[in-house]
Amino acid sequence: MGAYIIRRLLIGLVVLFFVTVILFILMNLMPGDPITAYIPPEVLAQAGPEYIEIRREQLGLNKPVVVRYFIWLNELVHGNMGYSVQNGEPVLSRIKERIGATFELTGTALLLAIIIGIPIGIISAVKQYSIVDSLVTLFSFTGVSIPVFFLGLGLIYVFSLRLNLLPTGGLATIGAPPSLLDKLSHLIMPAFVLSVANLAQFARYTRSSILDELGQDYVRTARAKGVKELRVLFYHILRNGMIPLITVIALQIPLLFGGAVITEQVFSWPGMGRLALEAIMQRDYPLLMGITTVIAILVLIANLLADILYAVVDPRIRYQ
Amino acid sequence: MMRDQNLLSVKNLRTYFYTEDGVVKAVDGVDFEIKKGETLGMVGESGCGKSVSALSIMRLIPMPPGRIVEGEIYFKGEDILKISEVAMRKIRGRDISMIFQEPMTSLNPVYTVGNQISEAITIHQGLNRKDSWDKAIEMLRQVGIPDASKRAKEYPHQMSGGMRQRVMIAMALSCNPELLIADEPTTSLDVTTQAQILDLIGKLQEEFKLSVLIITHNLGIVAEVADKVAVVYAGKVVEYAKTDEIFSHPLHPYTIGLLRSVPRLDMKKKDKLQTIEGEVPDSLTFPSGCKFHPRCFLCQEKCRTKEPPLIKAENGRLVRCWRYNEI
Amino acid sequence: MKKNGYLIKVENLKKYFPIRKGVFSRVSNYVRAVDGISFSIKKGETLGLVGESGCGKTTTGKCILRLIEPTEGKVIFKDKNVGDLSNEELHEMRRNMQIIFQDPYGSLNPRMTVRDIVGRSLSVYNLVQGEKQKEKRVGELLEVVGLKKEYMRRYPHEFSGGQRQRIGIARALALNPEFVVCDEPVSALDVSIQAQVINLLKELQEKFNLTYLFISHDLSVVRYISDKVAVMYLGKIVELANWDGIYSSPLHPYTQALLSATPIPDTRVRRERIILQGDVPSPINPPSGCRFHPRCPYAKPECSQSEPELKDVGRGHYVACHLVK
Amino acid sequence: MRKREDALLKRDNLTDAEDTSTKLNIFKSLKKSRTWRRFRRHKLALVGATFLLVLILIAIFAPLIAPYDPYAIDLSAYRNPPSYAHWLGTDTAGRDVLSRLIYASRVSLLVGLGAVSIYVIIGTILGAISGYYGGWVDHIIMRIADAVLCFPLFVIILVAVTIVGPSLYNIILALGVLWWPGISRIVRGEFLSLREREFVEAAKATGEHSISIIFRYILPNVVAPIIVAATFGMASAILAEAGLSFLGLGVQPPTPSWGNMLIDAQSLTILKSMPWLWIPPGAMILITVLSINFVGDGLRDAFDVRGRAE
Repeated sequence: MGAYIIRRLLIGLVVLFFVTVILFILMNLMPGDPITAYIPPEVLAQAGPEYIEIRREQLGLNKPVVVRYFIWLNELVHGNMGYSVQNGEPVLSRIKERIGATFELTGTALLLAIIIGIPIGIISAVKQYSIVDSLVTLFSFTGVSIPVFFLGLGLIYVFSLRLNLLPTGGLATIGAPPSLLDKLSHLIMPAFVLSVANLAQFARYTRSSILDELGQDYVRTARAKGVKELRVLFYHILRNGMIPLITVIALQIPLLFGGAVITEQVFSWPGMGRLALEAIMQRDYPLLMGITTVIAILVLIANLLADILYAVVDPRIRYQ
Repeated sequence: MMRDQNLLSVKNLRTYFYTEDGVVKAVDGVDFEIKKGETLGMVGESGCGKSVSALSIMRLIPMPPGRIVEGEIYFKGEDILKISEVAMRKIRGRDISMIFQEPMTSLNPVYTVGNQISEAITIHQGLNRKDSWDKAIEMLRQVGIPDASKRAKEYPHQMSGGMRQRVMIAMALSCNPELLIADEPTTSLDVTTQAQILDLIGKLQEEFKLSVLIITHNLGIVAEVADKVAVVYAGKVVEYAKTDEIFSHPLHPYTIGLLRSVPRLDMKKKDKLQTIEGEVPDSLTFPSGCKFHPRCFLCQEKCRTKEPPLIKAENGRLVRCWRYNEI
Repeated sequence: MKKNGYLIKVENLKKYFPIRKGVFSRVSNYVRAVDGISFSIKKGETLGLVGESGCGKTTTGKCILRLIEPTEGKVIFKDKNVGDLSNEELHEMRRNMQIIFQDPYGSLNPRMTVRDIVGRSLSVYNLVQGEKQKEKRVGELLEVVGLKKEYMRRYPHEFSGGQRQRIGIARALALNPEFVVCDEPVSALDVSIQAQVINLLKELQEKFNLTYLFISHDLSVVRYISDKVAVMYLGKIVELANWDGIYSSPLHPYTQALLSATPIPDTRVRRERIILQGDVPSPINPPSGCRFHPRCPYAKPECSQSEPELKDVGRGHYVACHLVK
Repeated sequence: MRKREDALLKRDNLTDAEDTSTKLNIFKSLKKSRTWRRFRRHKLALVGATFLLVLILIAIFAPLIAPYDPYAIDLSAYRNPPSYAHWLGTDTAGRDVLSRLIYASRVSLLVGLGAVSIYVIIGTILGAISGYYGGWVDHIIMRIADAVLCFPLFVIILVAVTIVGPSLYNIILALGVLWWPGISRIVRGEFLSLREREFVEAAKATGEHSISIIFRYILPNVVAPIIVAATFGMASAILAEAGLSFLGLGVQPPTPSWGNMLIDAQSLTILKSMPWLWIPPGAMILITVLSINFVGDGLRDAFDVRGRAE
């Protein structure tokens, strides 16, 4: 198993290399002078053109592309993602301010998708061709087909504007004393909206995975031993059926961040997604770059964790 | 009267599958009996319904699309098609056990083999975890797995095909069943491993006083292990007799054809293989009348239109052919 | 036909498949699938290659056609070393060497009609001018293997296993080869269909003067169709003799065990059965000395130390065993 | 490893398991050509296909069907509720909502077809090379694919669109160029298993060359999963365009797109009191995407495309 994990780690590093290459290319495609990414704007504003030229030379920005790439990479490794054009703050600190809210939202959404999606997938598979199954199938198709913003607007329309039950957006009620209930009431709608597509995916995937396992020979063996149907399902089938689901969940994480951009916009949720939109509106390229980098690295870490979890659950990998 | 001698008797079993292409009459009239300690060999080609018969006895036919539409299966005098699912579950693994063709896929890949054997013991004998684990190791030893206490902790993918089939046998016999159903138990194994497994089943059969239903397409295996043989063609038993009689004096044209078309080790160079013309029929489009008539060298008008019943021939032998006594 | 009388001669053929392991997928070891085998086949003869799964018999067949590149050794076909051929020469050579596969379902392309499956090679080698001529030839080929020529417009899924195998044979015959590797051609077929295909192969051999390498795990089938039989165990030939020698006087303990383990469908034949102990060892780390020694009932100390040579014991009977003098 | 690859494939190409009984031998003989019959049995797919057909006709004949010019500004008809004259009311600039809705179908279909055609070609070629040749070529292509998949596609498209500037064709191009990893994985997986099949060896033995084997022998066997994946991909592309346009980074007004018709609904007053401005375009996106997904599901059943190799 050790070799397996190290192997996955190395593959992760290779992928990371390509990730940075893609980012670097994007970086260079972006309009504007790359020097702005390395020097704080206030310094930039005061310095004369000679100083900038000197710094440019010092930073090696007039060197060949390959050298520039390594300079950029070196800065990145040291946490320098450049400086926000908007207010001159380092990109990293701007992201730090917002990342908590995004984690809160995406984490809750992922959790909702798992704890609701997987059980309904199981039920749907066990009751194949029943009314419940048809409903789940219909629901999951709708779930993957509905635009996030339309669902969000619809929920705001119903629950906030018509029924007056939930707030239309934000992290918490401004001015009110912080309470868990208030927080939850703000979180529930955006988290649900963000989770719907994943929830539907997980339900469909679980259903098909369980149905696949139901037809396997070992299930027949278990039944031939006299194992009760419930135990066949929860002891024999579930463990096998869930193994591929780990990968599926890990692969949904990037989509989750993507969905967060729209969800945060609809619900005025002050997370990284909205930050990204602000960056676009203001043409704040260093910031946009930083956000993309952080998300890509997070996704990479999630994939690695999934790979390790995989080995823990599946003896065929553990004893390779 | 019959009940006393027969551990299992299957009467007019019919199992159909209702598919989008039509009704597949996988088993369409299968009758046989197994006495205590006896071995019955069920021979037939792919799709003839032999595996479905076995699964019907275990009541493990996936429903839908399958359904046992007719027939009786008496096990120790009781029709097990009529008992509840709960009662049937107690019979499975305890009174009737089954082993399958693919020992790799038939074992759960994510649990150790010891774990899978002790599961059956826990269910039927109510032993605690440790005792059933010890019993599982004892069973592994009995089926000839060296270093049993260590190998019990291994996963199926760490074992060879022959070892896996031994694990399946250990699992099947762990609760002292009276009947073992072996569905092509050696088909996926090599010849020398096949010999080991058949030898093992034979030894354990004496030790455990087992009755065995062995399903195979290999006439050689039947000749070596079975006391009686049921030849199945297109969902029906076409001939049923003692093994010696089948091989020395086959009555049904299909049995005759099969025996003549198999190359044998003890053949002379000049001997020519005779063939059964035509194809194995598709279970959706069975021919009319006798199902074998399009390939039969004895076929007459009557065979084309009217299906023969299972006719009683001499020595209590049964044969499904209008013209068996003309051979 | 040639000066030595052999159509094909295999010398010290080896195929090692690398096993990649560890962090960097380094080659840590090799599967010694075929480990130095030699044999030759005369024109018009059939050599049966028999052994259990994993003994390297299929790999041997594919190495001869260079569908797999051999690691070492020579395959001399019509006085040319197949291993030395350039791509163009190999292309020409393949007109004369064909293969019939085991799996009648996997060996035919499900998206091609029978006409294309059988006729493609005719177009590749420009053996026919135009569609009309091609269809005529495909029709002839189908009739040769016992199928109706109208079938050429159909797709593989419309046929039964036995019919598909006939299509596979027609494809192999399309180029008029001299030599055909039959890789377990009947083992996936129903018992009653096997005999049809075996008889067809025999008929075609006589009709076209074909030379076969017949690979099978089933001794009964091999015995029926072969002039000579080679028994393989763990990548080596342990015994080679004419069809009768192998059966009437097997010399190698493995051959004896294999024979006794093969069931005969007749209750009147009673034999002493030899039950071998244990499993076939892994070809990754084959046992030292004679590869069969850990399972051999007659093993002596020398068997684990030195590897026996395949030696002639007279009348074209070869055996690799220290106990046979 | 095998299982992981399967899982990846399956995610890209969700499959329903067949009846458990497919394991039984007797069903092996039943694999007849029944693609069309199976598709017809899938009621939802038929409904979806019908809807899409109607939508395509509407898009083609939009000028004949739309009651008004979708660009005609009528300030006297400012945000009018539905009426006999304007069935779906008018928008902030007094334009007829129904006419804009009809014209917007062109955008969605164009994005769906355009983006998918581009990435199917890229993905198929890369996947085929990767799967057939294997080795280091495969490693590099797959690692790049992994890297692309690390980015939330939506975010990276946002970045791309900001660089090249938002427009219909840039969106199609961005989606098309960035979305190939999914399909190349599917194609690679199929090639990996098909190249080991005996019919490919047989083709080699009968003298076929690599190019011929790839295109003549293997590719036709991969068409079905590609079509299925492309159908689902079309649905995602339409959703992505709608999202971008909703954020103002997609198709730019005054060109109508279902996504940008919803921009105004971000104001709570419009959301609350003028549902005719946002429900119809939202519903159109939902119904269209749903229909395509149903058709995709129907095709998958019909072609019997399975994620897991047997």
